[in-house]
Amino acid sequence: MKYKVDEKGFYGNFGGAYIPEMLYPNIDELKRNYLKIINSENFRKDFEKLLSEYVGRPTPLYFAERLSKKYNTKIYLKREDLCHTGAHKINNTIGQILLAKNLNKKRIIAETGAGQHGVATATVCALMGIDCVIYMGEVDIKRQAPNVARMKMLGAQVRDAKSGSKTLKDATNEAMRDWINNPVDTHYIIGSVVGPHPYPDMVTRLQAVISKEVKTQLLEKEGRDYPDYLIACVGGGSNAAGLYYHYLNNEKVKIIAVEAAGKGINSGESAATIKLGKIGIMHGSKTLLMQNDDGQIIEPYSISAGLDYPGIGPLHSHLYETERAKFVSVNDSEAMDWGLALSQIEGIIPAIETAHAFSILDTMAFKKDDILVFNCSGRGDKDLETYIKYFKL
Amino acid sequence: MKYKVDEKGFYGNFGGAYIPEMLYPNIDELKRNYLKIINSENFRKDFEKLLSEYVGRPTPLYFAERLSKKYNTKIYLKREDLCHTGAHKINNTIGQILLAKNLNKKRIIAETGAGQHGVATATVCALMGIDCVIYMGEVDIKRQAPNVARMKMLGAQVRDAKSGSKTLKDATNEAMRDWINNPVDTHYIIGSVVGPHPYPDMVTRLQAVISKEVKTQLLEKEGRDYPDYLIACVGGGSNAAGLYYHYLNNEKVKIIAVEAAGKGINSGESAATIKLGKIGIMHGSKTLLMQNDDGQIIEPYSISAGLDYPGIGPLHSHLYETERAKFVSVNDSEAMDWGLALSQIEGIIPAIETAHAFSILDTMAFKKDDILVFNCSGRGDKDLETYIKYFKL
Amino acid sequence: MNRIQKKLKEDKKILSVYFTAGFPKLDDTKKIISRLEKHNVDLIEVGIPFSDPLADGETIQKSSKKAIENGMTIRTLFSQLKDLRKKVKIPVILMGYLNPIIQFGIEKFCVKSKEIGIDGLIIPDLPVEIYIEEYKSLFNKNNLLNIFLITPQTSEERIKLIDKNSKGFIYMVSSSSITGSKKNLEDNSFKYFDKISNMNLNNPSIVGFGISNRETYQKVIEKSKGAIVGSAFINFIEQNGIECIGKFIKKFR
Amino acid sequence: MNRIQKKLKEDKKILSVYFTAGFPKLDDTKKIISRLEKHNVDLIEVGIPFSDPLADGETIQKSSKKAIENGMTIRTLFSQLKDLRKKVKIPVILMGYLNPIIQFGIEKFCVKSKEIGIDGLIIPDLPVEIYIEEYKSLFNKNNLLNIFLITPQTSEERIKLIDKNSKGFIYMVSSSSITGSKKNLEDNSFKYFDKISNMNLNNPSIVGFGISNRETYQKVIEKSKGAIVGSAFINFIEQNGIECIGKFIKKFR
Ligand SMILES: Cc1ncc(COP(=O)(O)O)c(C=O)c1O
Ligand SMILES: Cc1ncc(COP(=O)(O)O)c(C=O)c1O
Repeated sequence: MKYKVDEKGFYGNFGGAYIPEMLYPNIDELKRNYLKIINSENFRKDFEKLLSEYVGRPTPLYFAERLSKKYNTKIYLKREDLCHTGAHKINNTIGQILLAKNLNKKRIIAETGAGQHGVATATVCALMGIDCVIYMGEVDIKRQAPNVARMKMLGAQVRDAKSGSKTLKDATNEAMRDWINNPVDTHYIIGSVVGPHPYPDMVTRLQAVISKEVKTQLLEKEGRDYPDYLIACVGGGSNAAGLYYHYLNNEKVKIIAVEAAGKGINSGESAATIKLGKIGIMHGSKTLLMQNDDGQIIEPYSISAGLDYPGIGPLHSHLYETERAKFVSVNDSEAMDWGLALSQIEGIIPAIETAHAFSILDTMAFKKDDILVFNCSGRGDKDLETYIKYFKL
Repeated sequence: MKYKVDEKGFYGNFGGAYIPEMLYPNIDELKRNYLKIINSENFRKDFEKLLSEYVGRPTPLYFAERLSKKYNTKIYLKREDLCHTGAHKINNTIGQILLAKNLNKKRIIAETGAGQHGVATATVCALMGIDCVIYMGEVDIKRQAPNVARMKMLGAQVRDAKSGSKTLKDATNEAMRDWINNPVDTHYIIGSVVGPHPYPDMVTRLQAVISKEVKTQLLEKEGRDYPDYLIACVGGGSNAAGLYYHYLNNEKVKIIAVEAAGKGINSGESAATIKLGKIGIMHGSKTLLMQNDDGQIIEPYSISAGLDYPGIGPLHSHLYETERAKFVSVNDSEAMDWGLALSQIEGIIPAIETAHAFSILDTMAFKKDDILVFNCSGRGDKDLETYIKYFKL
Repeated sequence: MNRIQKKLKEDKKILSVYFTAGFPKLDDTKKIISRLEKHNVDLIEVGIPFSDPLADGETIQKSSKKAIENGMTIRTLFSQLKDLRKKVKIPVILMGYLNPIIQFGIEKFCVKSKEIGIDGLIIPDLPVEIYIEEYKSLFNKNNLLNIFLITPQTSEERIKLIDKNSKGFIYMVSSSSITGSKKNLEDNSFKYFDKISNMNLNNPSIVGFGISNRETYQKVIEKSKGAIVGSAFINFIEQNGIECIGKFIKKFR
Repeated sequence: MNRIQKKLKEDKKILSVYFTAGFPKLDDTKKIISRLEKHNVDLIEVGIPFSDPLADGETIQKSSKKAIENGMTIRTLFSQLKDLRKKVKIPVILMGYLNPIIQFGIEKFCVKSKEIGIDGLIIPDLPVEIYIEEYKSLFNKNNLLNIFLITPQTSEERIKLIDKNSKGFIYMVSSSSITGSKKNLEDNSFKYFDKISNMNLNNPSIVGFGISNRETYQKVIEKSKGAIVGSAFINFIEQNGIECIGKFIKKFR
């Protein structure tokens, strides 16, 4: 199991828990309990029940007929966009809210970029009747207004992160500061496979339901339980981790991760962590980071708020270093064009994050009977304004 | 089967096909073919496949624990809000697009109020690569902007209906005029159980998948396949018809339909067709209508664009006349409060249409072990601006 | 014999004019009728305005809206036309959607129409089957001819059914379209006119929809008993008022 | 013996001051150090600015941002402090997050620090376990004391582990909070100070976070070896400049 986290929280050279002492009790409590809890029968029962009755799982594995025809290969979409609240993010928040209840926490905090994780967190807090505070960068609050509205409808308090680039990274800092200030009764629901151990592993396990379902569904549709390619966009990397998880040790499956190149790798406005990053430590984790020579984190840029993050989960750094996954970076304009294309070819308006993944169809060649599974990580409702402005629709 | 449509297209005193001769060939073609097609094995196979792989059916029947506790009864939500595109409307459009293909139609038109049906239609047209024109009242275009954006993303042409009250009724007139002008290659996908026969029956049958699933799901959860109460909001009545369908002849099941009273039944600004309507003929159907003494249709009003219709499907007029269903009308303010309440109690932001249904919890008494099934007909993403403004969030 | 039937017996082509009652002004109805007769129009169709005229184009929609705002109702129309037959000799047809008529009361509507001297009815959303079953005998009793529409899409079988149930003329819709929506007649409209004329129906046909000038009128009457002008007339009186109706009619013959 | 250890041996309470290198102006670093020493501060913590200082409150965040904009880097800092020990006698500690240090090169960082005469390091995001495994021997080799933080939530067991691995003092965070976030110390902070003092640790404790005036300083040093002032000092020099640092120090003792 060379892609599993080790005892100390590392994936190869990446991971760990580089946290200030103030966070130690919280992280330690989690570390000591998370596996016990999420492997317990009670948790599994509650988790699966909520996933099925509340979230709407299993999400379909949809054979995209017109797209397949156009690219002369077999394309499946894993429809995480159909999850309650509109993205894969809720798989994780359902799991963590159950865990938080188990740990007797009375208050939830979270960071959010695109707002999907914020909405997913606010949703499970409403469901459980627990107080909820969401940190969101000022810039993201503006560009993802519908999700801000949703969080408020759900009764969450949305606090604007005014530091740094005022996007996801800064919202994460703010959330961690809140946690430092409220170490006893608060649980911090991180929204991706980032942050200190055990978060990357915990979130990966909760998102792993995606690949678990893909296995069953592919077997049913194709008579074999694995595809030739798995493709997902990577912000922090949670939807990707969830899609890859059960296939990591199956070397027959080629793994492709797509990150956001913003205005272009060399434009100075990008979020292509793998292409531009060096190993470093941020948000409690050792991983690849966009940073300058002095070790200051570079403010990332992507048209999609959910990929606008200068780091990447340590699992993904490891998949890159070991060459288990191929990393590709995609410009804003290619992603936007794919947002429109998927809408008009398949009637599915994807989140701009999600749209990035499809660009590989233009740059890689696939065989006629290759089976590709794309993670359709979220729907584009939150991005309508960006789409409309961009395409002048 | 006293709630089934008869040979001539009537439910008791209501229904029929009061259409101008220009529409006769279209309607006749449909009438002669719809049952044959939708009962054919090929259709069922394609329909069920798309519903399952594309739409995400079966939608969950979710036991709302906190809501049940609060009202001391057993409340289930049928989660049509989890359907692809966010409402039950797509059940119908998937069916009709397959039918249109079967009839060799090359172009689709539709009317829309809330935009949900427009989006659902634009979606299936994109999926099938068929041209699509959507008529929408000017007023609705403004208040349901996100859905207009979605239709455009999906490649549909949105035409504003400028006549009359510039809402759903007028969009329907415009669509019918388009159909008159394009009688050969165009199929008109009506979005509710309204219009001339065979639309009410056809749309009901396509939406009936809702109650079909409820039966199976209730049996699994409660050991019996029927509830004590079925509750749905009624605009034209399609989500309600779909929820009621398989229970119409089971007198143990009490049926409640909730319509929009706008600013109040007697305010002059309302869409409470049953309360205020008299029998009449509009959009090709004999049914209850809001009209003045001269037979002019009254411009309805509701804060929810999807209920803002002065008529009601003929099935529902019949259910009312025969007292099979109890009709309740609910003001804007009660509906809005329920939109917020459901968001904060269950983490589900409902469409304002949907929110109307829940108001009966405040006015009717239920027993502790009564089983209530609410149709959660759609999600509230399209209504965020209205909610935010209303509650000054 | 009904005035329509008599008129159709005459050896001449029919020019029929449609207008919406109560438009441009509420009490223009009678004045318009008088002037149309004075200028030798053969037949008049008086439209009863409806809020949701789904078979009508923009021009008639707008005139209907205005007429309703002006206060036009069936009651008002009947009282305006009380003394119609003191002066007017040509056939007059009422055209309107079913709903206002039903609300007024179908029986009362027929009786009143007969009293006043109305000769026929055009009810676009009353299909022939429902007519036969529910309305025919009542209309007959009141000597009201029901006029049915046919279109290029209407099947031969159905045309025969309509012909069988008609006693005046058949309203031959020029093309598949709502009123006023096409600027010119299409070539295949004429093929369709020929087809109908070759069917040797019992009732003559009069062409409606899209007749807007002398050219279309002349072409159409070669193939039929006459033509109906609607939207073009309404546009004219909206722009020029009702005084110079004669000028409009002269544009046709 | 390290300067910190010597200082701690003195029979007096410690006043330690934190400031961010390169703030308010890039070359203020040395001037501030000199003035602090002149005004009898016992110990100085020089903050290396980082873009994402997650344990710091608004004041220090802002000063770090400004310092980075001013051009402060580890390289620059080391060159500014090149001749530190020509004048400055009191212990100087560098405080900074791990990432900039790693990018500079951890070994080079330690060697440079020793060369200059740095006495200790505070690296908030370096937990004791990783310290022991990867950093301890390197720090020891360069005579750099690593200072660990503890909080009211730190378990006794862990405090003992930290104590065992400390050779200077323990940085006792006054309450569970980020720097500068609380106006006053809470009552149970004092219970916690008592608890620590009753544990009879090998290393003395110095209290940080929330020390902003004479009152808090005096209360705190009753229970500990001393106190660290950070945000309050940064606020002061931001508002008053660095000339009148003496006035600020006199507010404490
Ligand atoms: C739809 C969608 N996809 C992908 C992402 C990126 O996150 P991750 O890489 O953790 O899946 C986001 C983040 O908000 C998202 O909303
Ligand atoms: C979510 C939702 N519910 C209900 C309705 C009302 O339509 P119907 O009564 O046909 O279900 C609409 C119409 O747009 C809708 O969007």
